[in-house]
Amino acid sequence: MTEFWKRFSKHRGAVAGLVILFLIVLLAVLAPFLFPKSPWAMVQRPFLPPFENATYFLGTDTMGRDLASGLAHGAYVSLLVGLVSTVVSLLIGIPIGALAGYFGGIVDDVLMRFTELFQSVPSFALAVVLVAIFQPSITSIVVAIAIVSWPPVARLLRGEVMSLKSRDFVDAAVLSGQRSFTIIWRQILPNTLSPIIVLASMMVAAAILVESALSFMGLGDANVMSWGYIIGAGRTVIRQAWWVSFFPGVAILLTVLALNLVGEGLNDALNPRLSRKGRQA
Amino acid sequence: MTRFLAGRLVRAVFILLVITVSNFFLIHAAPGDPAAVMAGESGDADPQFLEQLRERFGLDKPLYVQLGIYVSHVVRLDLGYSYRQQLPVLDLILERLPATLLLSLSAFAVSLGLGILAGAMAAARQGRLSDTLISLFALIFYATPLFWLALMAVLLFSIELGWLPGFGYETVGAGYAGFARALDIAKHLVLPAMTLGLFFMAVYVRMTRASMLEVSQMDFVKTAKAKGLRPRVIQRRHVLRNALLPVVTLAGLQAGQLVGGAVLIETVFAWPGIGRLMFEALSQRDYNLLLGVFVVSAAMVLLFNLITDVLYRFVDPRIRVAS
Amino acid sequence: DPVSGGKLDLIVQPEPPSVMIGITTNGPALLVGGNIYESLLRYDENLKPMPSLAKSWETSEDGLTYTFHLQEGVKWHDGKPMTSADVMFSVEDFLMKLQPRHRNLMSHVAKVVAPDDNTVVFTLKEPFEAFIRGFAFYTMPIVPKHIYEGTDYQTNPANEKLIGTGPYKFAEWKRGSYIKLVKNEDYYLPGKPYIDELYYHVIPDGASRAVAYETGQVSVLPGGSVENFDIPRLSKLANTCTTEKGWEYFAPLSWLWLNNRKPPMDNVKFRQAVMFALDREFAKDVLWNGYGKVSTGPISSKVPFYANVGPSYPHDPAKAKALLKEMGYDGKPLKLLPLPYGETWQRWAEAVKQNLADVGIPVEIESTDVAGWNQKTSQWDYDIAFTYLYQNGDPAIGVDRNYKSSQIAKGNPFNNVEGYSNPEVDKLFTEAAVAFPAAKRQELYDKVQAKLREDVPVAWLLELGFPTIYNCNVENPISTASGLPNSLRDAWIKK
Amino acid sequence: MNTIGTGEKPVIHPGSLKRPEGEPIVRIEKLSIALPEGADRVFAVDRLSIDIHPGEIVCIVGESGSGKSMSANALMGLLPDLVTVAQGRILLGGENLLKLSANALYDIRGRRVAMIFQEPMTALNPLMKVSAQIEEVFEAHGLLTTRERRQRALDLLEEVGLPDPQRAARSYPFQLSGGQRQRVMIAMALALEPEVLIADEPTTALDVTTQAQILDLIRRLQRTHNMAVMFITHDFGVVAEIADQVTVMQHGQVVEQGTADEVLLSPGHSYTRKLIAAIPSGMANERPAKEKNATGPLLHVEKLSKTYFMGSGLFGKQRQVHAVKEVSFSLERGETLGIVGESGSGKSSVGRCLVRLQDPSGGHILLDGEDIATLKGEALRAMRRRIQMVFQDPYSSLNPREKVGRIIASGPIAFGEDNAAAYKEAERLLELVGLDARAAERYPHEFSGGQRQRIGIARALALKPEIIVADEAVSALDVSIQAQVLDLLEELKRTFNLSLVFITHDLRVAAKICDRVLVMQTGEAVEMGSARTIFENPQHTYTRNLIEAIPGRAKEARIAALASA
Ligand SMILES: Nc1ncnc2c1ncn2[C@@H]1O[C@H](COP(=O)(O)OP(=O)(O)OP(=O)(O)O)[C@@H](O)[C@H]1O
Ligand SMILES: Nc1ncnc2c1ncn2[C@@H]1O[C@H](COP(=O)(O)OP(=O)(O)OP(=O)(O)O)[C@@H](O)[C@H]1O
Ligand SMILES: [Mg+2]
Ligand SMILES: [Mg+2]
Ligand code: NI
Repeated sequence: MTEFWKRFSKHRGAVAGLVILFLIVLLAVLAPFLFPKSPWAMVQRPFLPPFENATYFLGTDTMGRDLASGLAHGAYVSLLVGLVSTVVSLLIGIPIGALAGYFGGIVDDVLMRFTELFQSVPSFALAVVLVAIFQPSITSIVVAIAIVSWPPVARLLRGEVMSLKSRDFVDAAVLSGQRSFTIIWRQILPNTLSPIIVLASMMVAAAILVESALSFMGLGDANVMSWGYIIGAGRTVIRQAWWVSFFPGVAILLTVLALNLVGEGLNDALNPRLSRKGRQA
Repeated sequence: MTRFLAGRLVRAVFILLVITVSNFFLIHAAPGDPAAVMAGESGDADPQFLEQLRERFGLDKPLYVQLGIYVSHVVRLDLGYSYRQQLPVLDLILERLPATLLLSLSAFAVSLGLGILAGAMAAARQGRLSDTLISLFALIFYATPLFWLALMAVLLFSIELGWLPGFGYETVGAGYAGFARALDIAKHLVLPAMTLGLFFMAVYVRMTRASMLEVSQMDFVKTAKAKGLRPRVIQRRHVLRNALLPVVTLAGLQAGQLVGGAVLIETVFAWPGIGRLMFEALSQRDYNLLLGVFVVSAAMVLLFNLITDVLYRFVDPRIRVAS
Repeated sequence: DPVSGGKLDLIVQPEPPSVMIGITTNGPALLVGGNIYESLLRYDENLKPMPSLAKSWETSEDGLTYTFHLQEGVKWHDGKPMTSADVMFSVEDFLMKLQPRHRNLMSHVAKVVAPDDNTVVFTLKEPFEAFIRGFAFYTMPIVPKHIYEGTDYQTNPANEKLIGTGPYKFAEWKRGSYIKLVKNEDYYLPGKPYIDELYYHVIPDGASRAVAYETGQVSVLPGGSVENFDIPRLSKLANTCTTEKGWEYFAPLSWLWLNNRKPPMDNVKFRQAVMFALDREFAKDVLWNGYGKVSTGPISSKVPFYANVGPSYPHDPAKAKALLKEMGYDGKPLKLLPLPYGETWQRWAEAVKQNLADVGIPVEIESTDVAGWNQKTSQWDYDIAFTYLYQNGDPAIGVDRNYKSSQIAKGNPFNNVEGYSNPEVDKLFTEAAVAFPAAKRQELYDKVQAKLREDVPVAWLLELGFPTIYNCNVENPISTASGLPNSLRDAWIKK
Repeated sequence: MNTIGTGEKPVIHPGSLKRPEGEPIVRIEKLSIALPEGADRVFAVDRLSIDIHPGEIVCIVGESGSGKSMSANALMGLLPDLVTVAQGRILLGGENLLKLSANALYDIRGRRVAMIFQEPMTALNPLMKVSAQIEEVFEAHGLLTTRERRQRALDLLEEVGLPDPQRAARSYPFQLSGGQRQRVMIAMALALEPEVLIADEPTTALDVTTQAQILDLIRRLQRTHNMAVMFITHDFGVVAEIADQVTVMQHGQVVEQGTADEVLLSPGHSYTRKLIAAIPSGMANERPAKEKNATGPLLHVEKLSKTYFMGSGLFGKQRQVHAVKEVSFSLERGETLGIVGESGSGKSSVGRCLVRLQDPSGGHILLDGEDIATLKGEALRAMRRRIQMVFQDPYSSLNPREKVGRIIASGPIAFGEDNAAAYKEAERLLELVGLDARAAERYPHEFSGGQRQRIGIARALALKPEIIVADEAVSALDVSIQAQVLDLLEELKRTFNLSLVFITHDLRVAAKICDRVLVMQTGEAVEMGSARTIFENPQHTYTRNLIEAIPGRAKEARIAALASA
């Protein structure tokens, strides 16, 4: 673990990413204390430019709502959407990929055809349809994002499991009488952790973007303040009030950037190129 | 090869069929129907009017009968009639498909071309400033919401600078023909294709870079060095070619996705493609049209996957000879 | 002086499914189709009838007989002459089959006859003063008998190759891009129309539509085609004219349906509290950029028989709270269904939510798309829902349908969706519709307006204003109470 | 791995100083190569000095990680990133390579100094045809026309003895066998007739017969082209076979230097002596024949067959590989049966069928009379505790994410033992195989290869099996460690009265520990008998070839004789 941190901290970008991410999480957590008023409250004149009023230093939007408050509360929702949808798609993708990769044969065939089914429909289009059909709400958005983003997880995991399956320690586990599910759970899955973590960090980023895109298509949840919502709403007034969509844009950019940097750092730390590779068949 | 193609074809047909059926139920699960939408838009309706519409659209029949009718049409390559537009679905889609293909393929070319180029450059300069800058720029394009980027591009290039048209497929009513028309379309294409392309570029940059770095650790690269080859040749001939294999796989997956996935860009740039057609069909509950778009874009995905596989066989002799 | 020539680029948003306005009557279809098809009359901004296909008309003293004399030398776009037979076919057959609004109007008619090729006579069952305002281009478009008779109207190929009598002919429709109309050289008014070609561009994104205007690719932005927030900026651009005219016939009025069937909306005090809670001035000033007018009651001030009578509801949260307390409102959260027509409506829902929250009514916004909205409202599956409706020139045509208990019917969102039922109001509306002459109607409508304002069956919001923004080189784009849709025959472009 | 030297002085034999003719072509002087921070030691190579004369083969030997490859890479100017030369000189014909510009180095590589690598499987570009890869060498140095290059490539392929040069030239690497690929590598290295050839364990990955051919080839070519060769290996057999001069390295330092005879016959340094002592003698000891069990053999294998089907799928063509063809043998209680044969002869397939990691395609495997060849489900699982396996690769056979204790205990736990007892037992087993009980709390990567192999053995013992199948259990280990593990196995076998099936391609190892030996060729059992008869009186020509191919046999006999004296 310490070795891991050592390698991770060598990656300067990754550390910066982690710091940014930490700050954003902090902002999300502290939002209710920093900005106790509802972010929807119309508190000042509309289109108040940033840095003019000390209380509302980021200015206000089309309806005089405090942008800073929106950003802080939005951080929570955006991160939540990113995390939950990623977790859900991992929960779908990992079992499917693991079973397909481990058992092979018919199981693999069936599960992979099933996966292909989902990959054959353009994913954003499918997300749009799903949200429209189940009516926009934070739940349906999360579910839709999860549904369109699990296939790559399944594919990745299947590949990993297939290569791990041929490793001797899996054979050894078979010989020691462990049952298939124990083997998948104890021997194989822990070894797929690093590619999964790396992929997951990218998926969180992608989910935040998809949520904002859905908001833009008018498929956001109007009850929760998310970055996607602010940017989508601010986009129509971009000519009058650049700041409304600029700040959430920067927030998304930073978060996605941070997540990607962290992902890259994880990648480096988990797959050390420096250390000598053991002989592998 | 023929066996391989035949196998893939059978599989594709099967998948398309399953997609048709499952999407059929999915779409019908949405609240409201096309009759209600049309009634809503007309600003006036009575029960008789709705009855008429539903009967005309065949919505009065039980769902399984509707499904049966639809599937029996689809297997005969007939995607049915658009309730709303009163035109065959296939005609509507074919009218839009060229624009979509043009946009997505050029975006694809932009993203793949630039992505590989920049990725290779970054890998060759690993750890140096230019590497960091390339990766950072790629990431910024990736991390900026697409619609925001699109609008910025329009503001800059079409309003401020006036270099390029900000939306649309061609200059309406200009009466261009032949080369002039092609040029006109090309001008309109620049902004949407670039915006979409730059977004996807990031993925290729990263992938090419990572893959090149990985390949450059491989033994045969050392062999190449031992031969006395110059680094440039090694990078191009040995590293890049091998590094491109995973990129090709991903590209294949993505090329197909682009066809129906450019809804956002098509909306912002008023590009008359099928992504938008899908979205409109969706909000109008134009079931047949929506299903048709799905079937066609799924077919595109499958087609592109097939092309990738064939291409992959071409690039990687191991697979080519093995079959 | 008007000059001929030139081409005009407009926006049509969203892309209509068809522009055959005898069949499809949504806004965008009318915007285009209104130049192709005509009715017997047009209306000026005070809703006074003007000649269109009818050159002149008379009404009998008893208000029962309407005689129309048709223009001479009117030809269909395929060259065939237009006669009273076409009018008869449209009124008695085509529109009866396809248009609910027309069926409604015709319920007052005993018979229609055409004594000669140029005359049509309507005889009513009882006096119906509103009748004269039922001849708008979209309530009674005249369609060609020789094309449609004996065919399936819905699937007739002519729905794609439109044949009308209007000043412009259908030329081309590139779906997803534009619809093109060209000048009708054989138009019965010599010299008209002036403009050679009309292009209606389809641009799905509001911001892009604004850009289209700025870059000069489009020179007319019909009302509602750009987001309201953009209007002040666009109207300040060089050589740009703005007008609110051209919506008098439609007179769009927005309100919140309060589902009268469910508590607490079944309580009049609650409904009044909602009215007091709403900051409608804010909505007008901020969301609608000052366009439009705060509504006082069920009838728009642009429509005949409007009267400012009965209680009024300024923004007064304290009063709202007091009323809620008085009725013993339990703070049960309610669902709010916004109108899925773009950013402004979305913002408005958010503002209303905030207004209601301020007086202690917790509200959750239920997002949905157009189809979902239609489904939910027409099935009465909502607590509070946004809507706006056209009043179509007369309370008897466009207003009473929203309040009469006979109009309570599941399945469509253009009747008494709120489920308000008051025999007194029913009676007043029914009498007012057929009262004769106008003064008598006014009296009855005054009463009903006062009663409704007291009862607040729905929470009226704004008389919407949809300014048209256009390049000042375009002269006379709006010449009737229906604005751009009816039609561009008098418009011309300054050289 | 082991503790660093005892402070013992390096032994420099006179033969390394008095060389016959003139100037050396390569002179490495006090070369130190620094490893990046955080590596296992500061210098990969520490003050190394070697001379190589034209026409001379200098062998560098030493255990894994001793710095052999680093020295070679330094000479090529191909040190990995972050690894730098700290001091010293590398002179090629009097010119210091470390001072040369990058461009000058490109000119030298491949032309004056060429290199062959250990892994023939990965050292060729998988996407380029063989011919093109050879032609590239000429291209890199701007020599010849395209046509001539093609011709030369063909000639070279012929020279290195590829059976069908025309076909080989048109092939992709994956279409060639390991030995063939190594020949391609050699052809490539020889293309420009370099003055110096560096061979970094060029035969380690090959089976004995192929190894013998390749060694032969290198020596022949070296003579005809009068090249100086730097040959890296950890196998003293190979050293005995080809070396003129020998340098022994340990932990980056030279511990002994001299002519082949000096080092092999009178090793001066204790480390060298240890390495030499560890070489299995190649002489089979006479062992008392196991008394036959009254109830019949413990394991009886009858007409065992295994066929692999490949390239299937709905429409693909199917290909069959008959890996094992009707092999029969039996195993007594307490007996060690060796299975030998060249690579691909089906040894592992037999082993995997025995433990039922694979389903046999035909035949019977009778364990105490019960046929276990077709067991399924729970019955199969119950059988598993009776036959266990020790794997070849100590790196991939331990789950890197499980602690050693858990690795060993998981078998008993799977069979229902309670956790505490299983962990207790695991600790006992660790001590039994010569590790500390506290090792249970550590992860596999914290152990050396030999230690890991001990863990693997402990795991196999945990279920108290009657039979252990060891598939190349020591092949991946350095000779010195190999000996320790073999001893351990021998001892455990005796303690538990285990039966052992020992699969190996190393005949010397087989000779050392087996009672009886089964020789396999292309899936068939060609010969079977007591270890002694097989080695001293092989009947089958294939067996004879195998034994003949053991490198350095002649010299080895002498070494062995001296060692035992
Ligand atoms: N790329 C590298 N980066 C850092 N350290 C390395 C690298 N490669 C090898 N080392 C270290 O350098 C030392 C010498 O390694 P080298 O490869 O020369 O050993 P070797 O004698 O060739 O061993 P083997 O017989 O296993 O090939 C070892 O301690 C090893 O851990
Ligand atoms: N899983 C498999 N699928 C297909 N063919 C296989 C498989 N495993 C082994 N083979 C083939 O079966 C033959 C025998 O292989 P096996 O591994 O038993 O040989 P071996 O004697 O153990 O060789 P080595 O000494 O290289 O380990 C070879 O030709 C090999 O390519
Ligand atoms: Mg080495
Ligand atoms: Mg083997
Ligand atoms: Ni050591």
